[in-house]
Amino acid sequence: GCAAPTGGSTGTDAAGAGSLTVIPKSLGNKYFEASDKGAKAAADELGLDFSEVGPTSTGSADQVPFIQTAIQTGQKAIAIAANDPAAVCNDLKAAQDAGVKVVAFDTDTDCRDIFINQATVDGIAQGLVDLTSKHLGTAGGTIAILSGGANAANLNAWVDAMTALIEKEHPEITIAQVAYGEDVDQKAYQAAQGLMQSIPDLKAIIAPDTVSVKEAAHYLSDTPQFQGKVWVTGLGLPSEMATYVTSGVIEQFGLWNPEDLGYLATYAADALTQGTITGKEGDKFTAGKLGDFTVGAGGEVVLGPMFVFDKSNVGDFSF
Amino acid sequence: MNYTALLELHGVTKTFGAVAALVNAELVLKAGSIHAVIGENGAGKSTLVKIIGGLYRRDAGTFLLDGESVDFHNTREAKAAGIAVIYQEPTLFPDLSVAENLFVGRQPYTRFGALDRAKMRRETRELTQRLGVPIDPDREARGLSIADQQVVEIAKSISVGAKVIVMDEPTAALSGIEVERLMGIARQLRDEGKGLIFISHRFDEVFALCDVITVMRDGSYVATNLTTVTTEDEIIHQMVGRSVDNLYSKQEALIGEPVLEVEHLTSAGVFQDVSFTVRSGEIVCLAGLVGAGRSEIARAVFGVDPYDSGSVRMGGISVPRTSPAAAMRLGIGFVPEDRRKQGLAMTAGIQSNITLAIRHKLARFGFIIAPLEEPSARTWAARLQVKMYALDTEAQMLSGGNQQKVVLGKWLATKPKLLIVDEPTRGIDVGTKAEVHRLLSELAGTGVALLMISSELPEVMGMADRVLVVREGRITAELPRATATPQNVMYAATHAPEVAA
Amino acid sequence: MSADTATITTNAVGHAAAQYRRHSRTLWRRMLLRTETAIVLAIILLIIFAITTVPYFAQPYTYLTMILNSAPILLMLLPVTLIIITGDIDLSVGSVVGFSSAIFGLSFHAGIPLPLAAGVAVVGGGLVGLLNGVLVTVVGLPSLAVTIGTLALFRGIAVGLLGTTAITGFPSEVTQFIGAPLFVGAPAPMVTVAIIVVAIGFAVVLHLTPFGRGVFAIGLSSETAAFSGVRVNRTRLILFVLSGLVASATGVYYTLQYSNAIGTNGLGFELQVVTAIVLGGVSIWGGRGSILGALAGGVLIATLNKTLQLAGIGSDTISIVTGATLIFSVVVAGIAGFISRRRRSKASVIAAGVEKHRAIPNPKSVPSNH
Amino acid sequence: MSVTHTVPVSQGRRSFLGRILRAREVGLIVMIFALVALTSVTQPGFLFSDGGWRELLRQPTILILIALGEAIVIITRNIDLSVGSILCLSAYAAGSLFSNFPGIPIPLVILSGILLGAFLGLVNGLLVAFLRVPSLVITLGTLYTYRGIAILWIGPHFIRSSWLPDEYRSFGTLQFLGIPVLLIVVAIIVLLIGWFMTSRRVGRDLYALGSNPEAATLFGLGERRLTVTAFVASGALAGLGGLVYLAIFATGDAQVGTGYELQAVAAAVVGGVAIVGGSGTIWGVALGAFFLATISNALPVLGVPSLWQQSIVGVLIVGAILLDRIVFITRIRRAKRKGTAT
Ligand SMILES: Nc1ncnc2c1ncn2[C@@H]1O[C@H](COP(=O)(O)OP(=O)(O)OP(=O)(O)O)[C@@H](O)[C@H]1O
Ligand SMILES: Nc1ncnc2c1ncn2[C@@H]1O[C@H](COP(=O)(O)OP(=O)(O)OP(=O)(O)O)[C@@H](O)[C@H]1O
Ligand SMILES: [Mg+2]
Ligand SMILES: [Mg+2]
Repeated sequence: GCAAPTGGSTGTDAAGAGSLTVIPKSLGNKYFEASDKGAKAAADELGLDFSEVGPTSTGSADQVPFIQTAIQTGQKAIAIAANDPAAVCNDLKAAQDAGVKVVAFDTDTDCRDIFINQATVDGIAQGLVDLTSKHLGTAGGTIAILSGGANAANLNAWVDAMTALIEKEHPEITIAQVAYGEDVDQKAYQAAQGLMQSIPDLKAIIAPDTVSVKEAAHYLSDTPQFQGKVWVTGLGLPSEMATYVTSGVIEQFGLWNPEDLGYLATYAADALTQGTITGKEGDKFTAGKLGDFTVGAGGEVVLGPMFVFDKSNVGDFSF
Repeated sequence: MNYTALLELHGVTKTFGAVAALVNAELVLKAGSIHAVIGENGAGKSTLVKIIGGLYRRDAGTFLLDGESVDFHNTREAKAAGIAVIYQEPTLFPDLSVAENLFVGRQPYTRFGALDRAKMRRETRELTQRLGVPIDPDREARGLSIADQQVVEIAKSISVGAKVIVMDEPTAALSGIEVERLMGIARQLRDEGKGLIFISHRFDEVFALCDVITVMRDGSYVATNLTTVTTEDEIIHQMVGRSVDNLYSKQEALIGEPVLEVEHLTSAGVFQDVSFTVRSGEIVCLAGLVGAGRSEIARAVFGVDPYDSGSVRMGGISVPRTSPAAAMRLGIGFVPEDRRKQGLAMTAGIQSNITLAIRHKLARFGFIIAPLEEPSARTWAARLQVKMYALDTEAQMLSGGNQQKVVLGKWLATKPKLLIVDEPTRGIDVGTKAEVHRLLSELAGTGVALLMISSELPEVMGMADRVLVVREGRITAELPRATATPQNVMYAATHAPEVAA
Repeated sequence: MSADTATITTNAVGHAAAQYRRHSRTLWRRMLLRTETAIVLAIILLIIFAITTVPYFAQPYTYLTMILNSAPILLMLLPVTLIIITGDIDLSVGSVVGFSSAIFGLSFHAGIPLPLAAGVAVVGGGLVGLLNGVLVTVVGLPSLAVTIGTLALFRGIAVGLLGTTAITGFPSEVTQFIGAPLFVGAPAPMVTVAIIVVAIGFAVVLHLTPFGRGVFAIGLSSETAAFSGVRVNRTRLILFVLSGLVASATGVYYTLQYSNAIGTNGLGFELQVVTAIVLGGVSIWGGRGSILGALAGGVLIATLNKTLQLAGIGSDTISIVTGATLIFSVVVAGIAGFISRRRRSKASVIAAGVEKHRAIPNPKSVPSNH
Repeated sequence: MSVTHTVPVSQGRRSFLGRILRAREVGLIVMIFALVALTSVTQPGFLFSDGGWRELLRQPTILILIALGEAIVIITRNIDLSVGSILCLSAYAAGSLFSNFPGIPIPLVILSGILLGAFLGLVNGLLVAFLRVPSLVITLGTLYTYRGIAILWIGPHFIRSSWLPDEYRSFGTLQFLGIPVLLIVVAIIVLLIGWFMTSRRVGRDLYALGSNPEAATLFGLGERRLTVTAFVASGALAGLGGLVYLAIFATGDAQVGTGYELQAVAAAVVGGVAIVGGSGTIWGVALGAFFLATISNALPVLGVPSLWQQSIVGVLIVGAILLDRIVFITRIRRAKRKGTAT
């Protein structure tokens, strides 16, 4: 599915309808494969020359060569989900200097024209905390957060926002620990195990990344003793979570449609290259089937509120 | 034919690329006999052995076993045909037990399909006992003395029921008693009707043990002689093409000031209270049995091994402990006993080997460039008449004797004031041996002090100005040249010190 | 003193000396039939191919970014090459980059001036190199095992120290200077100078000094080296410290280049470094290899990456190509050896005597330094 | 890599040597018990709860399997860096068999996974044995190549737990007399391989080859056949590891098993396999792998902050090798002193 060699053609008719390179955090990542699928669909609708390239690992500078390539091959736009926003900044700046429009999606960076945010940081934090507090009720209790990579900027932002929110609005809830599953199934599984076993009276785990929430659910479904005691929610892919939701181990989790995220990023990139928008607050553009969007403060476009999945709808999604 | 030889080789040729290791080799081995193959270093003896053992395949010629033509593709086929080879380097597996080494590849199984360790242990004990050297079957082969390793190899060949047993320089690393023991075993095997091929550079052994002697030169067959009717001179003549008149060309040298002074050197469990002096122009020999600790003393003096107490001085200056570099700066050179592991980098060229010990001296402003090092390498290779093709020939391509010359060259190039030579002629042919002796003697003539370790009594007698006999880590006798007879030396080497004072 | 060995008489010295050739193979064979030449040739051919078939490859920007991207590997492989030549290995270099990045970032964050912070990080790298060295030489543990352990340890310390914080905000004059071309339009960035200087330094040390002779000797046979006055353990210890120093300097460079100190900087670099070195013909068993070869190995991988990236090919294929190149390089050498062994054994006998000592590769050259 | 292992001349008899070897394994067992005890005292649930007990026993199975294969290869004086990539390919292959051929017999899938691993190991083995190139180089190459193939092949897909038949998924949690069936299976494999390596000719030949390759050639042990055997075994065990991974995690993408190669080497070394080949026991390796896996299992339970866990793993790996070495040296010293006294 990845690495369609677009070489020669990309270069030669880059001057045409427009060209877009999408750089996900890494190849082979389910979430980004879904967003790339949406991006590809949008590019087809728009007649853009589309390529999706990226590293196989998530090292901080691993995406840099692909930005350089995009600059050189005269791409009109880059849509990137940065592993390390700071590390790619210099090269993104160089891209902007070379006239390439830069769209950040999933994770923001300082060096971009526009940021396609799946949901606002506060929106996500609010959504996850609301799900949890509703479950815990007024009694509250001890919870833990199981995040992904310790350096993932977007995850850290969400974790911070959730912490702040809980401190401010939910004195009945205490966060015992923030653990990291490092995007690796086995580590996330062990981390979930660690949290459930080491924190007495643990009431809930919020896992704001797809690997962590899946493995937390997985551990829970393997371990009946914690079922009904520890409540797990987070941001997960419905295709991965379906089993646990149907079996009742998990009640609710949130996400947006990653395909829509890619789709929107592509329309935004096109609008930028067409000159329809410049990325300043108040700019408006239409993103195909998703409808109209307005650029918000700080050049941010928000896809929409977090979508909550449960037994009733989890089977309806393919990503 | 009603009488066929056990093994016959005719016109056997083997080339390695452009190297002709064997040109026209002949060998006829009869059952119940011990057949010596001798020749200069590089004459092709080991190559012949490897063909017999199935390690190499001959390029041309006939190879008959029991009158049948054979062509082994690997050592297993040769073994199956009843040929056992004991190579120049013992080839045990250090991590396996002695018993396992004896049975590698043909371990017996119990009814349950597991190794029958009890049987292996039993048979190993029986075999080694029969050879007169009981070895614990369960100990690791690592750390066995060379002699014991040799015994294990022989036990291995007996236990597979080999009818042809080939020994490539089995005695090179053994001392008198061990050689005697080995010869006893060999005779026993011969009397059992086996055919033995025995390779050695030591004439006394060959004449004492063998029935027939085949001589080779430059890869070709020269002659086969019956031991009873030939003489040492005749054999040497056949080997070298001329006669070697003086094997120990001891020159008179002016013995001067003490160069090396060793006092009360002790290393717990290895040697105790060793004191001696070596003067300029003097050749001092450390004699004794293998395992007496002579090499350890030498290594401690040079600084490769640590010692617990005592002192070493060179020309009055104290030599720091465990620093060969410092010892070299003070003028000590050391030709170690194991040239393959300690003397040479086998896969490096001759030039790099010769210049390794003088790399600091070769440097100009701290840098070495090839043109600077070539002359030293060339000069020393030529002085010692190393048989080689080019200066970058890998050391492992040379025959044993030539390797030894390279090691000597490497240390002579450092222009030492004291040269320690540990078994300098081990595995070296007569011609070269005389050459090495002449060289050492000349070196002494120029005022170099020499500390020599040798397990060959004639060499000790022939070369030493003074003999120090070492027994179980102590110097038990100091014999000036005049009184150092083989009897005296052997007595001191085998008896408690109070007798030999 | 009296040991004037020149007075030893030997028959026909001049004659015999003249008989020895300097080299057993002709000049062109020696020059052409070696890994370094093959790799350099491969780089040239690849560049020619890429220039003619891959759009935009000819631009200076290509080379500028190629060097920038591979600079950390090219720097780190220099001391590791020496370590591999002694027969050891250092797998902890990637983690040392992360470690130094953490120290550097935290020092800078604490308000220490940039150069001083860099100094602190480099010294820290030297110390962790020393730790590796001590475990390997003084304690006598196998370097592979030790550095697999410290690979986890140093990375763990880096990640632990920095946690979720990423320290950014390094002065932009510095970060921009590092990525800038040598002069306007130059196909090489500033760091090229550093790479060249450090590489020449290591090449001179390895190939032209007594110390370098010792390094090779240790790899060929550490016992023989010890018996020849090489301070084996001291040399190995020095190399591990050097490796720590260079890796941590690389960590500082890397942090500045990407203006970000995080604990995962340099993750996985160790295998890239080893790959480049081995591709460059340095024997993993020790005793053989050159700085030129190792650098060329690194450059070949960088060029391959650049070509494939510009051709729009993703990392999945690039990783297959990298692996295949590595296997191919040794397989070709293996097959060449096999063929020449076959061919030579069929060739006619030239002559006995001196001629017969022509060197041929030993068919069973099992690593001798175990 | 040369390791100047100056193994002191052992004076002794089997009992002495045996004691050293046993000390290694006893040491590991003690360390494992200490770790488990420490963790259970702080968090009784680590041992005394269904989930804790099960994870304690089943988590290490994957690492044990690949470490066994790695150990066999290291014993022959080689190294296999491609095990992680092989594990990934095998896990995904099995997963996609289940998804593409619903109702396919489970044993057939297991066999296919093992065979795929064995085949990839065979490629390694043939390259190493016939071209006489260092295994580190070849398997470093196949580490990249196999991983690249995995990413190219698997791409956006991942194994969904719904692909797997329930029977297969239940393997992961199934228990027999309170012991995870996975562990029982792996223990049987450990016993079989251990028995094979100590009590069958080929096993001993593998040790012999690593102990002295030159002698093995002279001896006609068939080094090529043995080398290939070792790599095939390693590949097959990595393949099996992939299947166990699938049973435990019921998921898998192109990044599964990344970095396992170094863990496997570490486990083998901690378990007492000399990196220069020729020595080490299968029991030791199994314990070494169990120890390492238990560390990463126990640290989160102990409540060690995620971010500091890796450095503790590093300290423990280095510490285990160091401790082992110190024990070895002091024992040799003591024995030597005894030897000189008499
Ligand atoms: N594998 C090889 N490759 C190239 N040359 C070889 C090889 N084996 C032997 N030779 C050469 O063949 C010749 C014969 O060597 P061989 O080892 O048979 O001599 P030798 O009679 O056993 O000598 P020594 O008494 O020193 O052991 C030597 O010149 C040697 O360099
Ligand atoms: N390579 C070796 N492997 C195992 N044991 C050895 C080895 N070399 C020597 N030994 C043993 O070490 C002890 C001391 O040997 P050392 O070499 O000091 O004796 P030596 O008197 O110098 O004899 P040599 O005549 O061999 O030089 C002996 O028991 C000997 O068998
Ligand atoms: Mg020979
Ligand atoms: Mg000795």
